[in-house]
Amino acid sequence: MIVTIMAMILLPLAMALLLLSAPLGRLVPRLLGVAPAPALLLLPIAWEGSVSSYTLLGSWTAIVDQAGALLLAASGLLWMIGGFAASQWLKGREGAGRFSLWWLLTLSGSLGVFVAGDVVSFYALYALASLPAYGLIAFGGGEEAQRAGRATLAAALIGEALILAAFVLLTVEAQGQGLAIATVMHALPASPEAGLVITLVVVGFGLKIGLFPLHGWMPMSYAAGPLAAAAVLSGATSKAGLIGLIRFLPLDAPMPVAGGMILAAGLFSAFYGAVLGLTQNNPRSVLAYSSISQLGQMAAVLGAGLAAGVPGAGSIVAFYAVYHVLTKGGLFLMLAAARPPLWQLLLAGVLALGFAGLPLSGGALGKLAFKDVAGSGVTGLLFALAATGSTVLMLHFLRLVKAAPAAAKQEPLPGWAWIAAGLAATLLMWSLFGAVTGVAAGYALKPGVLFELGWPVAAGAAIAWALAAAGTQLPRIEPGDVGARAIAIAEREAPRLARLATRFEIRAHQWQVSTLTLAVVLILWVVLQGWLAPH
Amino acid sequence: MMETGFDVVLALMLLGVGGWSIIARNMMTAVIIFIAYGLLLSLAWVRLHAVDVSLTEAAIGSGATGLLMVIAAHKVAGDSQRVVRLSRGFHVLAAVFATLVAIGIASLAFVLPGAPVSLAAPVLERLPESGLGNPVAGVLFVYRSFDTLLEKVVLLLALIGVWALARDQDWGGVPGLRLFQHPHSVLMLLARTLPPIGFVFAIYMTWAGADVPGGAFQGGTVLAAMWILVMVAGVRRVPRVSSPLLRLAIVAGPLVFLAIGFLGFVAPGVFLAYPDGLAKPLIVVMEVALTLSIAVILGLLIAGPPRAKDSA
Amino acid sequence: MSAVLLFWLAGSGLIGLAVYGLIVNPHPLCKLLALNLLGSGVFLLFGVIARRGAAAGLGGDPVPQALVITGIVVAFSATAIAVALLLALHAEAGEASLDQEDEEP
Amino acid sequence: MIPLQAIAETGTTPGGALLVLGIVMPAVALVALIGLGGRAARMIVAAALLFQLYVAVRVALLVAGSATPLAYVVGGFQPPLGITLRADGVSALMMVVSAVIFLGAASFAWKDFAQARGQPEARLSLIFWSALLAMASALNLLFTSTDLFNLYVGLELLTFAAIPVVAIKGGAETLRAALRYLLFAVFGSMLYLFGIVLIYGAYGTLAISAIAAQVQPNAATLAAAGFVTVGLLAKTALFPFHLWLPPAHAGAPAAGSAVLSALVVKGSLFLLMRLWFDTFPSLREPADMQLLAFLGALAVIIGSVTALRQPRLKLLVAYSTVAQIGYMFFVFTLVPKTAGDIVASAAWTGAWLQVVAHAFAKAGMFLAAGLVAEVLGHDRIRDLGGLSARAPLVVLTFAISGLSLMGLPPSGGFSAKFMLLAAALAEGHWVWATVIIAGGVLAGAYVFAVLARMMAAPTKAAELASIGRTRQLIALGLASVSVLMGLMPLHPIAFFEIGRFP
Repeated sequence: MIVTIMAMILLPLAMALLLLSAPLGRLVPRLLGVAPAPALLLLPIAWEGSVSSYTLLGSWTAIVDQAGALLLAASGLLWMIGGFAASQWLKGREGAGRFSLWWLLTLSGSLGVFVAGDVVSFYALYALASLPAYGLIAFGGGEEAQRAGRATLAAALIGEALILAAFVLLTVEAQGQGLAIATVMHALPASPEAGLVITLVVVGFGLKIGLFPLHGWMPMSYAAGPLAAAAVLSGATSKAGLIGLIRFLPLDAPMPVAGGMILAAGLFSAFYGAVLGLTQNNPRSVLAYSSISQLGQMAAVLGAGLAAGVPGAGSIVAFYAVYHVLTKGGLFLMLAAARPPLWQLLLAGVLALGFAGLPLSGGALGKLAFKDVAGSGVTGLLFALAATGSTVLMLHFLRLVKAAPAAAKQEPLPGWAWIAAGLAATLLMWSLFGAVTGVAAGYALKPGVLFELGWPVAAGAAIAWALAAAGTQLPRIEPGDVGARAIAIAEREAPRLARLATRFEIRAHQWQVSTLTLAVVLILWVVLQGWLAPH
Repeated sequence: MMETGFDVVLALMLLGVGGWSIIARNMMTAVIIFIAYGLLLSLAWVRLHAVDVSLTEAAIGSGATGLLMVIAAHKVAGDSQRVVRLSRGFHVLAAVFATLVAIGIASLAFVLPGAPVSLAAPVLERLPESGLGNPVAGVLFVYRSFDTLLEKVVLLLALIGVWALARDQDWGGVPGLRLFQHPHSVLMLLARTLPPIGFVFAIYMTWAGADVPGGAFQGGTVLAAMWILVMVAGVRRVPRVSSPLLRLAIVAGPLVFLAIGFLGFVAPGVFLAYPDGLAKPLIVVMEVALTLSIAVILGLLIAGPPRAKDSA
Repeated sequence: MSAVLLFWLAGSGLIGLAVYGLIVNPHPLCKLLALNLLGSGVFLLFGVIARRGAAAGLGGDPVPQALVITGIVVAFSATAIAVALLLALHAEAGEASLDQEDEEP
Repeated sequence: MIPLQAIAETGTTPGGALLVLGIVMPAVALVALIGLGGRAARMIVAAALLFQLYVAVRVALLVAGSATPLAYVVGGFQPPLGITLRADGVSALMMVVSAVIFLGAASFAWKDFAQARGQPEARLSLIFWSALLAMASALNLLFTSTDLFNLYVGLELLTFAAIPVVAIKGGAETLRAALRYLLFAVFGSMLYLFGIVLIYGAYGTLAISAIAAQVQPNAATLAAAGFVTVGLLAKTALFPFHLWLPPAHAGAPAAGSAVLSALVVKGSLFLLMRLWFDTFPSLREPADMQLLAFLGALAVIIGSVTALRQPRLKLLVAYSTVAQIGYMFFVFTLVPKTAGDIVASAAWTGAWLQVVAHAFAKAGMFLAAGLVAEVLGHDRIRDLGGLSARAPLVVLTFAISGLSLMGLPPSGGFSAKFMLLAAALAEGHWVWATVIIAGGVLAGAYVFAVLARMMAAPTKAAELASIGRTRQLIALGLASVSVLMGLMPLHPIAFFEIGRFP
C-alpha cells in the first residue's frame, strides 16, 4: 500500500524530472495518461469503509479512508482520461514539455492531497495541487490567460497562507502531540481557538472551491487555458478544497453555529452560481458557475453535517463529488467539438442534468445520499430548489453548446474522452451507492424517490422553457461578477501599493535617512529600556 | 589647577577643532584641520597616561590617515557635491538626534559603576613571566596576542582591498603616486613639516620607554609613516606589487607570528603560548618581522592600487 | 573637574559631532572623515575608562590601551580601503558620490 | 575587583584546538597565497577549504558526541586577561554550514578565477581567493570567539574581506555599492565598539561568560546593549539599514554574492543572537525586542514587495535577502525570557533553521542567477523567456530555492516558518504571525513571477552562451540541501541547545 501511495505521488514527479533530459523528455508529453495509473490501484478502497494510515517518509504520513478514496478514484480516472486527451492535443505543439511539467506537478498534488495524513504533507500536496495550475491556465500566453493565471495564483497563495495559519494553530492547540490530522483535529473542539481555526479553514479552502464571495477567479481561470487543463482543474483539483473541508472540519463534534453558517454560505453559493451562470454566454463560464453552485451545495452538506455532528458526512459528500469530478471534467472535454451531433447533445444533456439530480442519473444518487444529512424541512426544500437552479443553468449550457457558431475555437481532443468520463461517472455512482449509504441502489428506482428527485428538475425545465418562451434577455455580466470586480480592483490597487512600498524603500535606503534612522533607533532603544523597564 | 586648566583648554580645542573639521566647506581644509585634530588628540592621550596610544594616534590616526585623506581630498577637490539637497529641517533633525546621542553618552559618565574596574593588577602580576617591561606590550603580545595576530590579517586584507581596485591590465605594476609630486602642493608642505613632528614623537617614545620592549612596535609604525612621506616626496621609488621580495616583506610579520603561534602547540602545548624563558626573545624576533611588514603594508596602502605596468 | 570627566565629555561631544557629520555631509570623503572622528571619540572614551582603572602603580589600565592601539590600526585599514574605493569611483564616474540614480522600476 | 571565580567553564576541552585551527588555518593559507602569489591560489584554497570542512565536521561530531561545548584558551590565559574560543551547538552548526557553502562557492568559481598557466599573476585570482579565505577565517572566529573585542576584530575582518568581493568587477555602480557598504559597516562597528567600551567600563572584562555571570541591569549596561545591538543591525542590513545590501550583493560575481548573502550577513546576526541569548539574556526588554521584530516585519514586507518590482534578477534575489533577514529578527521576541519551555525551543530551532535554510537556498539561488546571466548575457527578468528549454537545471535550482524561501514543504524554509509561527501563535503574537504568513505569500509572488518568465516562450531569438554542467550541479546541490532539510521532523532540535548559557 505504501508503495502504491508513494508511486502515485512520485511517478508524476519523476516524469516531470525526466523532462529535464532532452531525449527522454520528449516522450513524457505522450505519456500523460499513464501518470495517474497508480491511483487506480487504490480504487477498491472506495468500496470499503475502513481507515488506515501509513508512514511514508519521516513525519510524512498517509491516511486512506473512504472519503479520500472516493475522490481519488474519480480524480484518478479523470486525470487519466484528461491525460490521454491532452497527449493527443500536445502532439507537435510548441511548449508541450512546459505544459506537461505543470500538468504533472498539479497531478501529483491533486491526487496526493486525498491521502495526506498529516498537516505538513497535506499542506505540501495542497500547494502542489494549487500553485502549478498557474502554468496550465496561463499556457496560451495571451493577456487574458495570464490575467486569469495571476488571479488563480493569487487566490491559491492567499488560500495557502490562511491554511498554514490554521494548521499551525491546530498544531499548537494539540500541544505538540503530533502532526497527524487525526491528532490535531481531536484537540480542536475543546480549543479556545476553534472558531478562528474553522474560519481560517472555511475561508482558505473556500477560496479553492469558489465559495461566494471567494469565487471570482474561477470563471476567469476555467475560461482561459486549454480545455484539457480546464477539465482537470474544474473536475479534480477543485476537490482539493473539498477534501480540506472534509478533513479539517470537526465533523464528529456537533457545532450548530459554525455548521449553520457554512450551510447558509454553501446554499447561497449554490443559488448564486446558478443565477449568475445564466448571465454568461461562454459555455466555459457557465460550467464554472455551475461548479460554484455544485461545490456550494457540497459545502452546505458539510455544514449541515458539522451542525449535527455527522462523522460520515465526509464520505457522503465525497460520493456526491465523484459525479461532479468526472462529469464536469467530461463536459469541458466535450467543448472541444464545435458542433456535436444530436445524440451527443442528448447524452451531454443527461449527464449535465445529473447535477440537478435527474432521476436515474449518477448525480441523482449523490443527491439521495446526502438527503439524510441535509435534512428535511426548509433546508431540504432549499436543496431541492438549488437543484431546480442547476436544471435551468444546465439547459442554458446545452443551448449555448448547440448554438455555438461553427467558427468556435476547436481543440483537437479525442471525441471519446468526454463520453468515457461521463460513463465512468455514472458507473461509479451506481456501483458505489450501496457501499457508501448502506442502502441498495434499487432504492433510487422507487416511485416516491423518483418523484422527489424529479420535481425540481421538472420545475427547472419549466422555468427554462418559460424564460425562453418569454424571450427574456438576462443581463450579461462579466465572468466572475463581483469577484472579478474585486480582482480588477486588486489589479489596480496592488501595483499602486507596491509602488508606494517601493518609494518608501527608496527613501529609506538613502544614506542620510538610513543613518539618521540608526541614530533614532539607538535613542529609541535606550528610551524603551529606561522608561518602560520595570527595574 | 594648572593641569586642570590645561585639560579644559585641550578638551575645548578638541571639540572646536573636531567640529570645525565637520563643518568646513572645503574638503582639503577639513582634512588638514583633521590632521591638526589628530595631533591634539595625541596630547590628550598623553594626558590620559597612555603614551603608547598617543604615539600610535600620532603616527597612524593622524599621520597616515591624514595623509590618505589629503591624497583623496586633492583628487576629488573638483567634485561638485551635487547631491540630494537636504532641507534645513533635516539638518535640524539630524542635529537634534546627534545631540541626544552625545548627551546620552555624556550622562553615562555619571552612572558608570562607582568603583572603577581594572585589569592593571592582573596584567602586572603575570607580566614578569614574559620578561616584558611594558604592560601594554604585554597585553598586545602575550595575553591578547590573538587579537594582534588577527589585526595583522586585517592589515593584509586592507592591502587586498586596495589592490582589488587596480585595473586588470595594470596588475603587477607600480602603485601610482606620481600625481602628488608637484613641488609646491600642500602635500609637499606636509611632507616637509610632518616628519620632524613624527621624529619628535619617536624620540619621546624612545625616551619614555627606554627599557620598554613594546616601544619597537610603535616606533615601527611611526617610522613607517615617515617612510610613506619620503616615498611620496619621490625620494624612494615604489616597488612593483608583483615583486616576490615585496611579497615576502608583506607576509614576513604575519608568517613569523603564525609560526610562533604554532610553536606554542609544540612547546608549552598551547597555541600562542611561549615556551618557558623564550618569551622575550621570540617576541623580539616577531616584532622585528612585524615592524618590517607593517611599514611595507602601510606604505603600500597609501601608495594605492597599481597604476600602470610600465611606468617605471 | 577631573581629566577623566573632562575627556569623557569631550569624547561624547566628538561622537555627537561625528554622527551629525556622517548623516548630513554629502561627500563620501567628508563621511569618511566623520567616521574617523567618531572612531577617535570612541577610542578617547575607552582611554578615559583606562585612566579610571589606574591601579597597581600604573597610570592607566593597560588592557584598554592595547585594545585602542589595535582599534586604531583597524580603523586605519578601513580608511585605506575607503580612500582607494573613493578614488576608483572618482576615476570611473568622474565624481565620487554615494547617491545612485534611483529610478522607479 | 574582578570576580575571577565567577567565570565558569573556561578551560580547554579535548578537541578545543580544532577551534584555533578553524580560524588560523585559513589565515595561514591567506599568508601563503599572498606570499606565493596568485598562481598557487586555487590549490591553496582547495586545501584550506577541505581542511575547514574537516575541522567543522569534527567539531560538530565532538559537540554532538559529548553534548557539551568545546573550548580553547588561547595562549593559556583565561579570561579576563586572555581570550577563550568556544563552540556550542549553534557554533558547530554554523561552522559546518559555512564550510559546505564555501566549498560549493569555491568550486563554482573554480574556472572563473583561474590563473592561466605560465602567465603572470592575475588580479582576479589573487583578490578573490584571498578574500574568500579571509571570510572563512572571520566567520569561524565570529562563530566561536567569546571575547567581545576579539569579535570586533572578526567583524571588521569579515567586512574588509567582503569589500573586495563586491568591488572586484569594477564599474561605477559596483564601486559605489562597495563604498556604501564599507562606510555604513564601519559606522556600525564604531557603535558596537562603543558598546564594548561601556561594558568594559562596567565589568572590567570582555569575556562573554564573565559578563553573563555578573550582568546587572544598570544604565551603563543597558546603553551598552543598545549601542552594540544597533551597531550590529547596521552590519546585518536589517531594514532600513539595508542601503548597502542590494547593490553590493547584486554587483558581486555570482559565487561572491552567494557567500555574501548566505553567510556574511549571518556573521553579525550570529553575534547579535550570541549577545541577547548568551551574554545578557536577562536584559531582554520586551519593548526593545518588539522594536527589533517591528523592523524585521518591515523588512519582510517592504523587502518582498521591493523584490517583486525589481527589473533584474540579481537585484530581486538581493532584496529577497533583505526580506528573509527580517524573519530572523522575530526570534528576539518569540523566545521568552524564561527559556526552557517548548515554545522557546521551537522559536530557537525555527530561527536557526531559517538561518541555515536561507543560507543554502540563497547560495543556490544566487549561483543560479549568475548562470542565468551567463546563458542569456543579461539578467532582465522581463526577457528570461525560453530559459527553461535551454537551461532546465538552472530553472530547477531557482525553483527549489524558491520553494524554501516561500516556505513550502518539504523545505528547511517551511520547517523554520512553521516553528516560528507556532511559537508566535502560542505566545499570542498575532501581528508577527500575520507578517510571517504574508511574507510567504509575497515570496510566492516574486518566485512565481520569475519562474513564469523562465518558463515562458522565448521573447526574442538571442545568442545563448553555454554553461558547464558541473556548475549547474553545484548550484542545484546547494539548493537541494535547503529542501532536504525539510525532511527532518518538526521538533525542536536538541543539538541547537547544546552549551547554551543558562
